[in-house]
Amino acid sequence: MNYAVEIKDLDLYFGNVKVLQQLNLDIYKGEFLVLLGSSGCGKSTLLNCIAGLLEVTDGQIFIGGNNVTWAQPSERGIGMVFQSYALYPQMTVEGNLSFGLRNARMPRDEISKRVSRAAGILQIEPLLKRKPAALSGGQRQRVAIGRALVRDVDVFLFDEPLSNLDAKLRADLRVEIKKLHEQLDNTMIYVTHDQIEAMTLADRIAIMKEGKIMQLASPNEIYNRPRNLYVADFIGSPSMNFLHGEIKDGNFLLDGITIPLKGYEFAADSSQGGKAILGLRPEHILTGDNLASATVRTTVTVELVEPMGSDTLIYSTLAGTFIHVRMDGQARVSPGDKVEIGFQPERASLFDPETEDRL
Amino acid sequence: MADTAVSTNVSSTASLRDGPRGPKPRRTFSRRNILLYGTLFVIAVYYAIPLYVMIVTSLKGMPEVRMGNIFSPPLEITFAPWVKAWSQACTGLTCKGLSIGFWNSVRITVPSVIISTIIASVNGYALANWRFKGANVFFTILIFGSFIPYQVLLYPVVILLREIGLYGKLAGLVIVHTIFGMPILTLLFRNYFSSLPEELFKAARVDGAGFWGIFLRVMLPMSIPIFAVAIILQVTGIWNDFLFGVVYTGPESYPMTVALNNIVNSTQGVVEYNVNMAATIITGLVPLTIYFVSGKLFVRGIAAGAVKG
Amino acid sequence: MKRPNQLFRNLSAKIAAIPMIVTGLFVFVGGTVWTVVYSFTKSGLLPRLKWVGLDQYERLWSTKRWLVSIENLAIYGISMLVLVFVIGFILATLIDQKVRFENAFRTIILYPFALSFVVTGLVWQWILNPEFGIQSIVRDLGWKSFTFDPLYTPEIAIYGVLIAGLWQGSGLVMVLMLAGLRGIDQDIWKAARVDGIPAWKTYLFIVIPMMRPVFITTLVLVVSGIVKLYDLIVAQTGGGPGIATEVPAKYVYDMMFAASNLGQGFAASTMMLVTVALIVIPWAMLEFGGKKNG
Amino acid sequence: MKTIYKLLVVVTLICAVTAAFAEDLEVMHWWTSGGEAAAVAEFAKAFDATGNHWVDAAIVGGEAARAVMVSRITGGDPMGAFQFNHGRQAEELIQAGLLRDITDIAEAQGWKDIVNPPTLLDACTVDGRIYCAPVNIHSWQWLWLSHKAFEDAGLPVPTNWDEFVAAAPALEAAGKLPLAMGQQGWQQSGAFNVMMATLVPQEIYLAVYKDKNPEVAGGEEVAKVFKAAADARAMSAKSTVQNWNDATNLVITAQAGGQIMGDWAQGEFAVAGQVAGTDYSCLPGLGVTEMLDTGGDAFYFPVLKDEAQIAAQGELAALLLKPEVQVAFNLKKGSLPVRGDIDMSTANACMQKGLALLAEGKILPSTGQLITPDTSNQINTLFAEFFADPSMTPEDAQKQFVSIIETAE
Repeated sequence: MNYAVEIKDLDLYFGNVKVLQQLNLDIYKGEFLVLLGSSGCGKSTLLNCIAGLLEVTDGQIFIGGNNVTWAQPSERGIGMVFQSYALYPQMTVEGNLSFGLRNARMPRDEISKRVSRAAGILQIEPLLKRKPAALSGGQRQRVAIGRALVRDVDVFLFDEPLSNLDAKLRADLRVEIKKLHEQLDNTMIYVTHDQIEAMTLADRIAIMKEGKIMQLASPNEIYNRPRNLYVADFIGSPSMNFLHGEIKDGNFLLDGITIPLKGYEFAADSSQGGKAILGLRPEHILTGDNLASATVRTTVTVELVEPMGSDTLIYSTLAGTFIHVRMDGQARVSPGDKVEIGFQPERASLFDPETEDRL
Repeated sequence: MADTAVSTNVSSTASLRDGPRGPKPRRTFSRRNILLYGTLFVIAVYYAIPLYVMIVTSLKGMPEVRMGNIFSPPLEITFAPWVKAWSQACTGLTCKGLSIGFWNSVRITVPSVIISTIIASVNGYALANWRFKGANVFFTILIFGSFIPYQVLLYPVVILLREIGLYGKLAGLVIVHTIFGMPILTLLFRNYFSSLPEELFKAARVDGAGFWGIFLRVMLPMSIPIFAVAIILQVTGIWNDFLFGVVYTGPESYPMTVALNNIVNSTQGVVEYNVNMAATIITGLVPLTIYFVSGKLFVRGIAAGAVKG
Repeated sequence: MKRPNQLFRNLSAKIAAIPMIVTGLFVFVGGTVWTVVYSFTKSGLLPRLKWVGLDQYERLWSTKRWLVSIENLAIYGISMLVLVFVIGFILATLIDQKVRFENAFRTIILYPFALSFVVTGLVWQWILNPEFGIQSIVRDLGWKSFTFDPLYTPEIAIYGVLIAGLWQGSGLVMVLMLAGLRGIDQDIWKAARVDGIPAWKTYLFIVIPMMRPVFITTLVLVVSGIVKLYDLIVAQTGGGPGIATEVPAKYVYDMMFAASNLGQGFAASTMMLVTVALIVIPWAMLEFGGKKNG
Repeated sequence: MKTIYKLLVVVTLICAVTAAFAEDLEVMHWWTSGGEAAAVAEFAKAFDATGNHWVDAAIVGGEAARAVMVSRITGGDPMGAFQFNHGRQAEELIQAGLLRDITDIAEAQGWKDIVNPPTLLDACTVDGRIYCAPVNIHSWQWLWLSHKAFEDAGLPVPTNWDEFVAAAPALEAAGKLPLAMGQQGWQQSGAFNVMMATLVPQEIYLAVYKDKNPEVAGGEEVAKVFKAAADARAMSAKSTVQNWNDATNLVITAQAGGQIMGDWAQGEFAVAGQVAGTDYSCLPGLGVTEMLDTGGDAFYFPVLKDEAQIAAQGELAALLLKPEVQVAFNLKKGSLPVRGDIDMSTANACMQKGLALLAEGKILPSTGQLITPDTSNQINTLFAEFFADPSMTPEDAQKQFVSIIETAE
């Protein structure tokens, strides 16, 4: 039994609205799983179902091998961290950490042991006597994590924990959560709409859309081999360029340009050809010195340039489609220039325009 | 940790195992529900009974009122008490029922609501967006004014009205309602205008609009909801007023509440409870209608009126 | 370029604020000062500046009716405050349990608030009338010795008024409390559930302390309503039986307009003002003291 | 255009008519019970007959009405005329110059010679000028008894207060309320004053109210009156009605044995079609000391500016004491006329009794003429409390009474 959380055929309806449908998800022990998706995709709802804060319409939930479908949240062996921190405002930090334990009639010394351990891990000892109102956003979120920590549970649930913080703090805390995970080695399920958080933190990412999991895989896999158009479009910034064309005899035909698909790993047997969409990440369009490794080359006219320091984005039109290309930060281009670009078919993605699935 | 590169087949159906599944079964008649709905039901009855008694009694004839109990439904429905309450009930020599009071109340309420809302909205706008020197002092005075017991100001206002020659006239009462409604309404509008994005105001100023231009063309169109709230607040408040009506108007311009109290307490011979009840319902009809029709807005109105200070 | 005259800056805004300034200064400040000043005079039917020092206050505090009025207001006020809060909060929590027909329940509980005190007073006068109200109904059902006639028993008459007052006012408190409850971050509830804290404890130790602003607003609102208590008494009991349900506001009115003793009425209303000030000023300090707030 | 033109014509017409003669005069009063309303209608009829128009402004309850009248007069919105109890209520208004001096009308009509008793006109006179027109004499000292109630209880109709008190238990046994009493201070203190005027020697009444002698007020004799008031309290313990006419109605319908109330109660009996002597009895002076006070109503006229209104005021003032008006009004109202020179033979038995007493000069000043409204308000409050609270002993009440009299002016 190496699953920490198993979700089986989960349905959740709010009235007639089907928020989650026939959802299955198994999460390994010690895994850091991120539920990623735009708002309304059901990711938070799923987390709430796991926590027992929402009653499921059908299906089962197992945590640590126990069927907890009907169990109270506090009985499920989970700790949860909320976006708004949800600290009890009139209690001190210590009170916040210990309230649940005191309520469970845990012995006093055990409580203080756990509180000081959590405070130690999160480095919030100096704050213990303060009230939440006297803390910064980052400190509050640490306390909120601490509240989950003292519960001494195997599964941690994070509901967009960093969304209320500014960019700098978010990055800092992200690293800390990652460290925390390595230190504690317990299972973490983390909901976010931020792909950077997802990519950096996750062992596996579950990308959700309309109550369904679109793809469940490692960040690397999701980035390189998106399973469908939605995932491909969702991950990456700026997002993938999509070029509409046709597959014929092992080549992708694009408005006069022929791109041989040799080296491309087809996901399904779809060599017979037909209409297709070629997806190219801006950073996978080669320019300048890298052009050497490209199998196909063409020339486009630069329309707009966005220098970003580390790299430069250029906008152009290829085969009637607006595309963006990521160039070296030191590249000197200006609108009107002709630039030669090239592709590597093995780094591209192909999608069926009908099913939107990866070919 | 498992091989993270393997993507799980998402759409496949995992086999369910034994044990709990789906929602935790709940009896419809759980103890909690019986307690909850039972309590709510009893409470609802307590709140609903007076209205029920009023309606039922007002539809009975006098003989039935005398013999029956107040909770039994009428054996024979008659609208005569309503007619009488509306147009025939007497106070002294005048037997024109509540209709006069009703029209008086309309005549008092309509201009009072309009004027007080206009003045308060302009006040609130000036306070929220223009912040001239001393504005806060006046605003604080105004807010404290809302806590002064009316009795303290009762007589000074008599003098004030006498000095401007409006004592005992409808216009006088309109002024009184405008004055006493001002604190809450001003606060309401000030808070609302403060909540609008300031950029809007700044943009309008850059575009060269003046005080009134911004108010009429930028602010007003955006404040329909708060106007609705203010109007609901004022209509019910002014319609239900008794004290000011008694003190600042004469019998020929008594508002409906005062007329009701007079009719009910001016008995000649037998007390006609059915007529009294009908009169009471008629008096409450306007605010009740507003309440039932505007529903959510009414709730917002009182909540907004409540956040004074 | 010459700096424009300070006085004419924002001129339109100042002009627009004239009604407010006039009301604030003339009516609220001026009126209050006027009343306080004349409370030290021997004004009868008409106001006269004939100084009598504290005579009016001495008489006021040695008048039984005033003492009874104060006592009644205290009884009514404290009971009303406690009960309206308890009832309002309980109702709000009941309704907050995601009950079915929530709108219907809320409508029924709140509608009395739309009615005037005059209507409220009259209705409850009838329902509490021993001859055909609740008492007679229960007696007709067979319990012959049942007695429930608060409005005709001086010792408890004020509680008869309280019943009506609660009926009219608790819906408002419920709505405010409900708004307060709904305004509480849902995550707090979730956190408490994950912590395994039972609902009643969550209400008591977490939610209620969080609703302090709503409680204070409601408190101020209810208190200022209590001090103004007048219409309800006039319509329901007329101050009777005897002087059992007299209240300060009615004393003021009767002194001014029926007894032709304005000075006495002014003294009594000044005392009412003092009472309100004792409640409002500490609240205002609490509310605005810390932060600069216009 | 057409409508505006029409409107103009109408407005002009109305203006012309008004200016010519018919003047609307607003008359304010608190005569709202059945008998009272019928009586005041007589005035209205007579006044309308002069070509003017009586605009009736009735307000329920004397106290509320007085409040409105005073605040309208002092508030600068005076009505044309208003009813008041003559006595000290109007003193301050007169001193403030708000009321019209009608001495010229009084002299032209020769009121000095016809008003009887002359004290009535004295009550209208301040510094030798006359400010009001007395319209009737009301006396408080009457006990009204229902024949049927006593019949039902198998008792003879009492002839005085003591017999009535003695009959109370039997009445109660028969399911009757012995004494009907409206639960309002003025009615209760009124009943007390009646007892003070009739159950103990007359000097006591004058010593207390006229001389404001606290020793007498705290003395033996007044203590007796308080004991009697306690009896009345016990007899009226189950009386829950508020208005005096509701109480009178209990007597009319034989639900109650009797009521202490002024002679205006007679109007209610008349409206109900009851006949004095057969359906009900009236005992002046509670059947103990046949003595009546001469309170009553008077009309005052605020100072106005509008000439036409002033003229209309004059017409009304003159009309109020006209013999035929006096007869018609007082018959309906159940009060005694203010002039002794008119034919009241159509009056019923009760009124005849009153007229006889008046003729004999067995009269007292009314409390309203002796004490200020403030004092009487205090006394009202005291008795409202006394009657509502059976635990309040007569001694306690008397103590408070003494302190009121001490501070009275």
